[in-house]
Amino acid sequence: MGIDITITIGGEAGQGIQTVGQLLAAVCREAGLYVFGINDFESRIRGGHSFYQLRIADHQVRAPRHRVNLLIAMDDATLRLHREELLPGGLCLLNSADAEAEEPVRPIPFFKLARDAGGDILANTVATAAALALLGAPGGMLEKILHRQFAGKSSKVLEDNCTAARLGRAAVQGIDCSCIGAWPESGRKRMIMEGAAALSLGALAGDCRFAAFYPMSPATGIMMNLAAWQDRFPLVVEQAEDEIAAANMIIGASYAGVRSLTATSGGGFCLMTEAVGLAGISETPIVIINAQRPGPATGLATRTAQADLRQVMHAGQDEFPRFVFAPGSPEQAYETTARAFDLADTYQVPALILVDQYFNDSLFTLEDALQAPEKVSSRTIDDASQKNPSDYQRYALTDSGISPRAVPCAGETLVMVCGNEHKPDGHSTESAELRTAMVDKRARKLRGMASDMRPPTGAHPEAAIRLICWGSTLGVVAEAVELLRADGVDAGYMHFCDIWPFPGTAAQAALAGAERLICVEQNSTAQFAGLLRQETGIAVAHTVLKYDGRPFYPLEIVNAVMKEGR
Amino acid sequence: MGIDITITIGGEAGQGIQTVGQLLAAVCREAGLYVFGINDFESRIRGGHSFYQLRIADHQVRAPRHRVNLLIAMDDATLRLHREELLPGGLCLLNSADAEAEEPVRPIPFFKLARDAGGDILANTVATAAALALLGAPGGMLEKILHRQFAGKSSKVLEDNCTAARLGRAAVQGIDCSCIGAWPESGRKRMIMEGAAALSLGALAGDCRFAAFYPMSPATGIMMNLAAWQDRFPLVVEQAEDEIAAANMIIGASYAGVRSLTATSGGGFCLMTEAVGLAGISETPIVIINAQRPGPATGLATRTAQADLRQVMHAGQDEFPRFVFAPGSPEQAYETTARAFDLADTYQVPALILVDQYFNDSLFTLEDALQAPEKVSSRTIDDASQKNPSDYQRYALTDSGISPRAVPCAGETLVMVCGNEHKPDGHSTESAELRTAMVDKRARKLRGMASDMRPPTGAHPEAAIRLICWGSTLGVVAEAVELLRADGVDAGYMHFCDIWPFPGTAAQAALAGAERLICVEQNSTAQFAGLLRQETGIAVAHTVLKYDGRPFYPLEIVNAVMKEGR
Amino acid sequence: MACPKDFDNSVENKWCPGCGNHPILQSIKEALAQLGLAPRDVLIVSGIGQAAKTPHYLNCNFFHGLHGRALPVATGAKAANHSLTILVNSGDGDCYGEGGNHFMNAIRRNLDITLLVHDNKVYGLTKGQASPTSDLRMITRAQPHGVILEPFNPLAVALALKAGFVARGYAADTEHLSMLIQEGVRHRGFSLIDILQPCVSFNQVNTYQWYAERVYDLAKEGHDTSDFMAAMVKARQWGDKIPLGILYRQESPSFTDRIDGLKEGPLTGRAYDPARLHKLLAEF
Amino acid sequence: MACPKDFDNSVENKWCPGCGNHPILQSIKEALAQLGLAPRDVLIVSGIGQAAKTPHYLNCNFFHGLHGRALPVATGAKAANHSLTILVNSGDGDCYGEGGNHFMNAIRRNLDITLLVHDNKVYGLTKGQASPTSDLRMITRAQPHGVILEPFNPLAVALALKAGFVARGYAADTEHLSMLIQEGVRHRGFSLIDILQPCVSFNQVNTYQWYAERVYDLAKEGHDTSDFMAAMVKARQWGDKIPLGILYRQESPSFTDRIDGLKEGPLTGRAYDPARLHKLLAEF
Ligand SMILES: Cc1ncc(C[n+]2csc(CCOP(=O)(O)OP(=O)(O)O)c2C)c(N)n1
Ligand SMILES: Cc1ncc(C[n+]2csc(CCOP(=O)(O)OP(=O)(O)O)c2C)c(N)n1
Ligand code: SF4
Ligand code: SF4
Ligand SMILES: [Mg+2]
Ligand SMILES: [Mg+2]
Repeated sequence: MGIDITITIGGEAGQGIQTVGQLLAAVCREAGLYVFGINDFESRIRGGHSFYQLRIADHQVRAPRHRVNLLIAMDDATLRLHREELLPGGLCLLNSADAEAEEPVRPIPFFKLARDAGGDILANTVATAAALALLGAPGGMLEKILHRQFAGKSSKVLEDNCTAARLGRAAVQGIDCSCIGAWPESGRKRMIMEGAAALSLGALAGDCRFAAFYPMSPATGIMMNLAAWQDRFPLVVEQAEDEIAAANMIIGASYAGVRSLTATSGGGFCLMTEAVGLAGISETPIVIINAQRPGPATGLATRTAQADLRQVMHAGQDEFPRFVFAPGSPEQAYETTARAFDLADTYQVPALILVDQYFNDSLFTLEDALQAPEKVSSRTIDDASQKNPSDYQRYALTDSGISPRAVPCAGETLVMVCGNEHKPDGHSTESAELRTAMVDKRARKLRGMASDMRPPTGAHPEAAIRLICWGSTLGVVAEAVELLRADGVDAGYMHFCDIWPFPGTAAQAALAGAERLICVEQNSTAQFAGLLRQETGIAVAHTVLKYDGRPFYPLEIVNAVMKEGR
Repeated sequence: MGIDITITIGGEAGQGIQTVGQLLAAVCREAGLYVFGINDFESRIRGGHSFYQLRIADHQVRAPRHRVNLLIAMDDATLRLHREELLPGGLCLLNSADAEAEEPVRPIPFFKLARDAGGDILANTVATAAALALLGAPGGMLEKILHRQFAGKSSKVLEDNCTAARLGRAAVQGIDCSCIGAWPESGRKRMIMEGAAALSLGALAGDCRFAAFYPMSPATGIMMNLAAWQDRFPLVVEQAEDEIAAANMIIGASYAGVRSLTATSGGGFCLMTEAVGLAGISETPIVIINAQRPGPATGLATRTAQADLRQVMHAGQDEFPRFVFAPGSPEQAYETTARAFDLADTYQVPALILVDQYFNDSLFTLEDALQAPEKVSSRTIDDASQKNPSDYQRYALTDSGISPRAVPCAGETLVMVCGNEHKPDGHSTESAELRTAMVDKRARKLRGMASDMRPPTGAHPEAAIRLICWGSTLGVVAEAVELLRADGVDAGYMHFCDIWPFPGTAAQAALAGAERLICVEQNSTAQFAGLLRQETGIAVAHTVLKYDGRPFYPLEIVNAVMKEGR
Repeated sequence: MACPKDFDNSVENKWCPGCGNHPILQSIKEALAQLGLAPRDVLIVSGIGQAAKTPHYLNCNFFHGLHGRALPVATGAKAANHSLTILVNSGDGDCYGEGGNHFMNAIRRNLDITLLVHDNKVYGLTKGQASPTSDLRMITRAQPHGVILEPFNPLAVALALKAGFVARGYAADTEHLSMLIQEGVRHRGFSLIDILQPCVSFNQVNTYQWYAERVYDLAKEGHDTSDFMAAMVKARQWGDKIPLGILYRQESPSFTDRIDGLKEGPLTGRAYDPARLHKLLAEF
Repeated sequence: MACPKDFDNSVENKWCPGCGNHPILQSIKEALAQLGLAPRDVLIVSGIGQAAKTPHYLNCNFFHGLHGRALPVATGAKAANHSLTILVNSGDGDCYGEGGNHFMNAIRRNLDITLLVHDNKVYGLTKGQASPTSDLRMITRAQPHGVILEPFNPLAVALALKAGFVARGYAADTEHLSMLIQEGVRHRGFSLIDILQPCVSFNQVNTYQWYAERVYDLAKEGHDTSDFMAAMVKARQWGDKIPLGILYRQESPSFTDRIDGLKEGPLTGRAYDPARLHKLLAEF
């Protein structure tokens, strides 16, 4: 299999654990290697325990590993908590001033060396350099990255970092660790990004111009990206007073004519649900990303879950068409987010995207570079596209259920929009007939929407055992399937990104003929399995569920499947 | 069938249409007759069109009728809008100064007579007296009611009303309308009440002591009742600044030791969903009534719907046990509300009750008087019930999933409650093991909860065609079934009041052996049918759906069943 | 020349006869005409309540949203297209109750809109519960023992939040109210006009008669609209004497003025440019 | 005699070293002990944020609820049992941002609790976005061009809402802060103590140093705490000089004092009586 090694860096919050992971990843990228990183941290700013796991390979990898080759322990707790994970032959570099330690622990005084180089803050660079040296990375690569990174800063900062790198490298000289045999000679440099970045970029690819948000982990990253890019795009990012405001702001912006986004987590989404209904009845396109975390209420604020599926499907009183997507890879997230803007605009409905902490905070290598769409066209009309703008009816009853949408104050067309049940002209009504007509008109959109839904995708579609998954577990399930097959199990999987309108016929086709269906979900009640049964009558035989706030490891799924699910 | 006649009184908002209905009902009650009244009004205070339909019978009636015997039109619009409903031989009293009108319209100058008696406001009394005279009601009954009603007011008010009654009666003298043959000689006086009152009384029967609310139709009535009764019970009713506050206030009150309630409609419920999750994870018992109306967003503010079932089932991020009830009669509402408080307290979970505008604003006669429970016992513990109060653990892991609940500041027991995932002692945790343990502990309650769920109830359980319904449609479906059977159709029905935890086994048993299952719902997507399929695999053959904001009439259901549903 | 009638439409008015909303509606039409605005130039955003029905009775663009949430909708619309002239019609419950948080934050943003609060000191549409501005001890069906919460003072709170245009109008004085609305729309930044509005159906305390005996025009008293403390004193005056007019006025850059990215013009007028995204993608 | 140590527990403290929350915690313990309260006597309600973690580090009853919603929980608890001594620990985001509407209404209710706002002028737990009280132009990752919203002035708004106890403390002055907390708890009615709290991780503007150069004690200046306008002037003072202490103080009946039904005692102590319900049912 060539190169496939895993490093875990652990320590306290505030020690820059993440930075080590990112620096290592940047070097690997430079060398043409693939990486996959996960980010585990507590709901605090300093202290406690956090870790970053980076998997490095010469082929695409999209799942964390439960065993590691190299453990970099910035504190004793890390060694204690992760020692078990070390593979035979694995090594642990432990921050320690002691000269000796028991195999496989090698004491390295990271912080002392950092201070020698200029300060505690350089411990990250020391550790990164030490790790790279152990991995046999060609010299100078880290320096190249550091040069790039500190381009804007004072030369002292760069110099200190280079010193730190040198000290780190020196500290591990003589330690043997040949987990990566030969580094590729500068391979193709592929994009690396976190899930959150893929979503933010996807929003721009969907021509998002206004984003409002209220900070909430794990959604905040998406918005911080967009905030940073405001200078470079026609884009305004506004921090709202609360989630209710955020959701209503994007409705206002969309009504006025620009594509708009908000992102939050389940608790914030609760506060947005009334506005989702407003978007539904007023037929205002909006996109909302719900980055899931364990609940209920505050739950585990910095951890992962897939337990808001039914919440987003049924958020808001009464019924109206909406889209629900759950991408499973950065490529899918980028494309799906852009598509969500487009589909929301086409059908004038809310589009809801489900991701989670695991996805948002994980680092991926992309095989192919993401492409900016050549053109993004809005679907609004103006005076010129109408015979008589003064006859404009915002909610004209049409066969498709879609009424041409104009923007206010752009001409003679008066755009009258209403969250009460309304007549075609936008004025409220008490009429039973019009009410039924408007519900039916809105519901008619579902036909078109359903035709735009993509079927589930997967591997080994004819396999006897078929794993079903949705959202962020794609990579883990795919790897689990390969492991199962390597063990001689005839397994395959189907992953659902497009969830609502439910691609029922496609699901039935994809799942037909299986001997055993197993639903893999990060929740405790198998929500997707319930939806599948509700929509198709298909009852899955087993479920593999995890709801402790940590991501799945492929082997957990393998083991559960071997035990016939639970 | 004896007596079974229907009167509709129509006019503008502000003309006291409802008062006529209520006065008529009070007289009928006095005479030992049964009534059923529905209340149709627009979202405005004056003008427009509203009507009250009162059905009067010598047997229990629980459904509106699509045809009426007597129409009292306080304005021309009423005649125009309701003329079609008149049964052959039916009569319309129209407010008019003209002497003549075409059959079956009889002009009566209601407002002129009212002014003769003392003022426009007396038109209600004039109309009531006229109607009663036409119905052949024994003289003096209205006066008796008026005496009771104006007991506290000045004698002038009573006198004027009596004059108005006299003038009303005189105005219809000679008009023949023999719809009620002989009035019973003072039969048993049965309770009459609106659905909202049954819920409010049920809350008191559940020992509710604190209620917080933000006004929202059609839930406001429940709270207005409780507000009025504050003097008579240990009860505080507080109007909150918004629904978020209302929901969190009742959580605070419940934590501090009293049973608490809020009531709202779907839009307000949206704003409460985060708090529902807080109740879930903090294991604080609360009761929330969602009185449904058509949405999404503001929808039709004063009309009826059953479209929030999935919303309340999935409100709040992540998963936690909750109860969902949907009573179908005032008896059931009274008992279920009291039970909801008790079950919420027992299992320390939120209990959600679904009613709707149709139910809340309709007037029912009760066969048997509601009884106050002799005793209501709280399930909290105190210092005395513990060996060592200082070892108290709010979230002790137990087999039943229920941890003994103490109240704060009542002794040495410190009660530490947390909306983050927590340890048994109530302090927050990041532990994967504890997280799983707590999710499982909460989920274990579902076993007990499920055992407390009551099976669906119905009539003709062996029938070939079985109608399925839930919530407020009980009476209408029951009558539709009788009409079908009278037509020789072998129909029966099953009504679900206890909806979650879903009584799956009971449902399967109740629906087994039917040739055709038909789900009757006031929404556009057959939400209950979806839930049924999800939970049992049972797919209904047909659905009868209505979502124009108006209640079902039995004949609509009969016709739809005859056409094999839709 | 624009004329108030341009804003008429044929929608049936659902307010009670005698309601203070009728003259407010008239004042709005007059102010818009006086400002030379045509229906196509005007966007009205409203929440839910009797007050919030206003845009239905005006021929113009409108967004009639959720109870309490008009201001965030207006914020989003303004951010998308800051060339819009936006008025918000809200009620005392809508704006100071359910929407209280947005009220504070629209002021903090100095959002360039004109907020008209039809302040009838009661929840009209839901049939007469106390509102945040109800006088102490007012009896309603929801407050049978009388209101026990201290009334919300919108003018004092707006001042405390540094609002730049704080005014009070009276429904029955349409000429004065029309003047206030014009000044509010002209003011660059957030303008609050709290409008005393008799509700003939549910408020038997603050009636036309009650107001007639109490209101007076600040302008006629030589009130200095640039003096914060004087404004605060007037904002706190209630009871025997109730001041009308502009309490405080002070311009400063508005929300959209302060957003660097909007200097190039409204977002609605900009174009998607693949080159920009291409460049950003290349950095990953 | 009660002692601050009674409130210690063994829970690991998750705040950053050097955080202003540590001395605030100490001040609370000291104040509670000085007031003669034991752990069993105290209920702390909190929302979500760094500040809201406070009750976990105190040995007492607590309810740690939702972001922004501590005050409604406290309102319900107080209504249920008005004999409770309730403190609320909240952050500037929790209380003035997400919870803005409840802040205003707890004041309007004159709810008899003591509200401690750990005002670090930043969203700490979510890693450093601007909060409602962030100074203008402060740069954060969410506000890369600097804050453009006018800072929320909690003291001025509380005064405008007629709060009866309005004070400002400073985390680093524990003795003074403990005194304020004691006075706040003793005050019958709503007490606001906004506490200037350095956040060493995310707020590089309002540091210990920055405050040390600016804060001064109002009491030493002979400030008259019964003079509303003087209080308003002090509430608006910010920048070179920042006043600490009690700005305004004026007792009036609290929320639960004003509810007639509570005169007989707390709801928690009352009993269900079938006779009452029986009588009511008989009226139908
Ligand atoms: C979320 C939500 N809660 C409650 C309501 C019910 N509601 C409609 S209007 C209104 C109050 C209106 O009062 P106000 O804003 O003062 O307007 P007015 O009718 O007095 O003009 C309420 C509570 C609603 N529509 N939505
Ligand atoms: C409904 C909801 N929205 C957002 C969050 C995320 N969140 C947690 S703490 C916090 C802000 C904390 O700021 P502040 O109240 O100032 O407290 P600090 O951490 O600064 O003490 C936010 C936005 C949440 N938990 N719930
Ligand atoms: S209820 Fe009051 S506010 Fe509403 S329309 Fe009637 S008078 Fe006006
Ligand atoms: S982030 Fe700031 S407020 Fe939070 S604990 Fe650290 S220093 Fe304190
Ligand atoms: Mg009002
Ligand atoms: Mg803060």
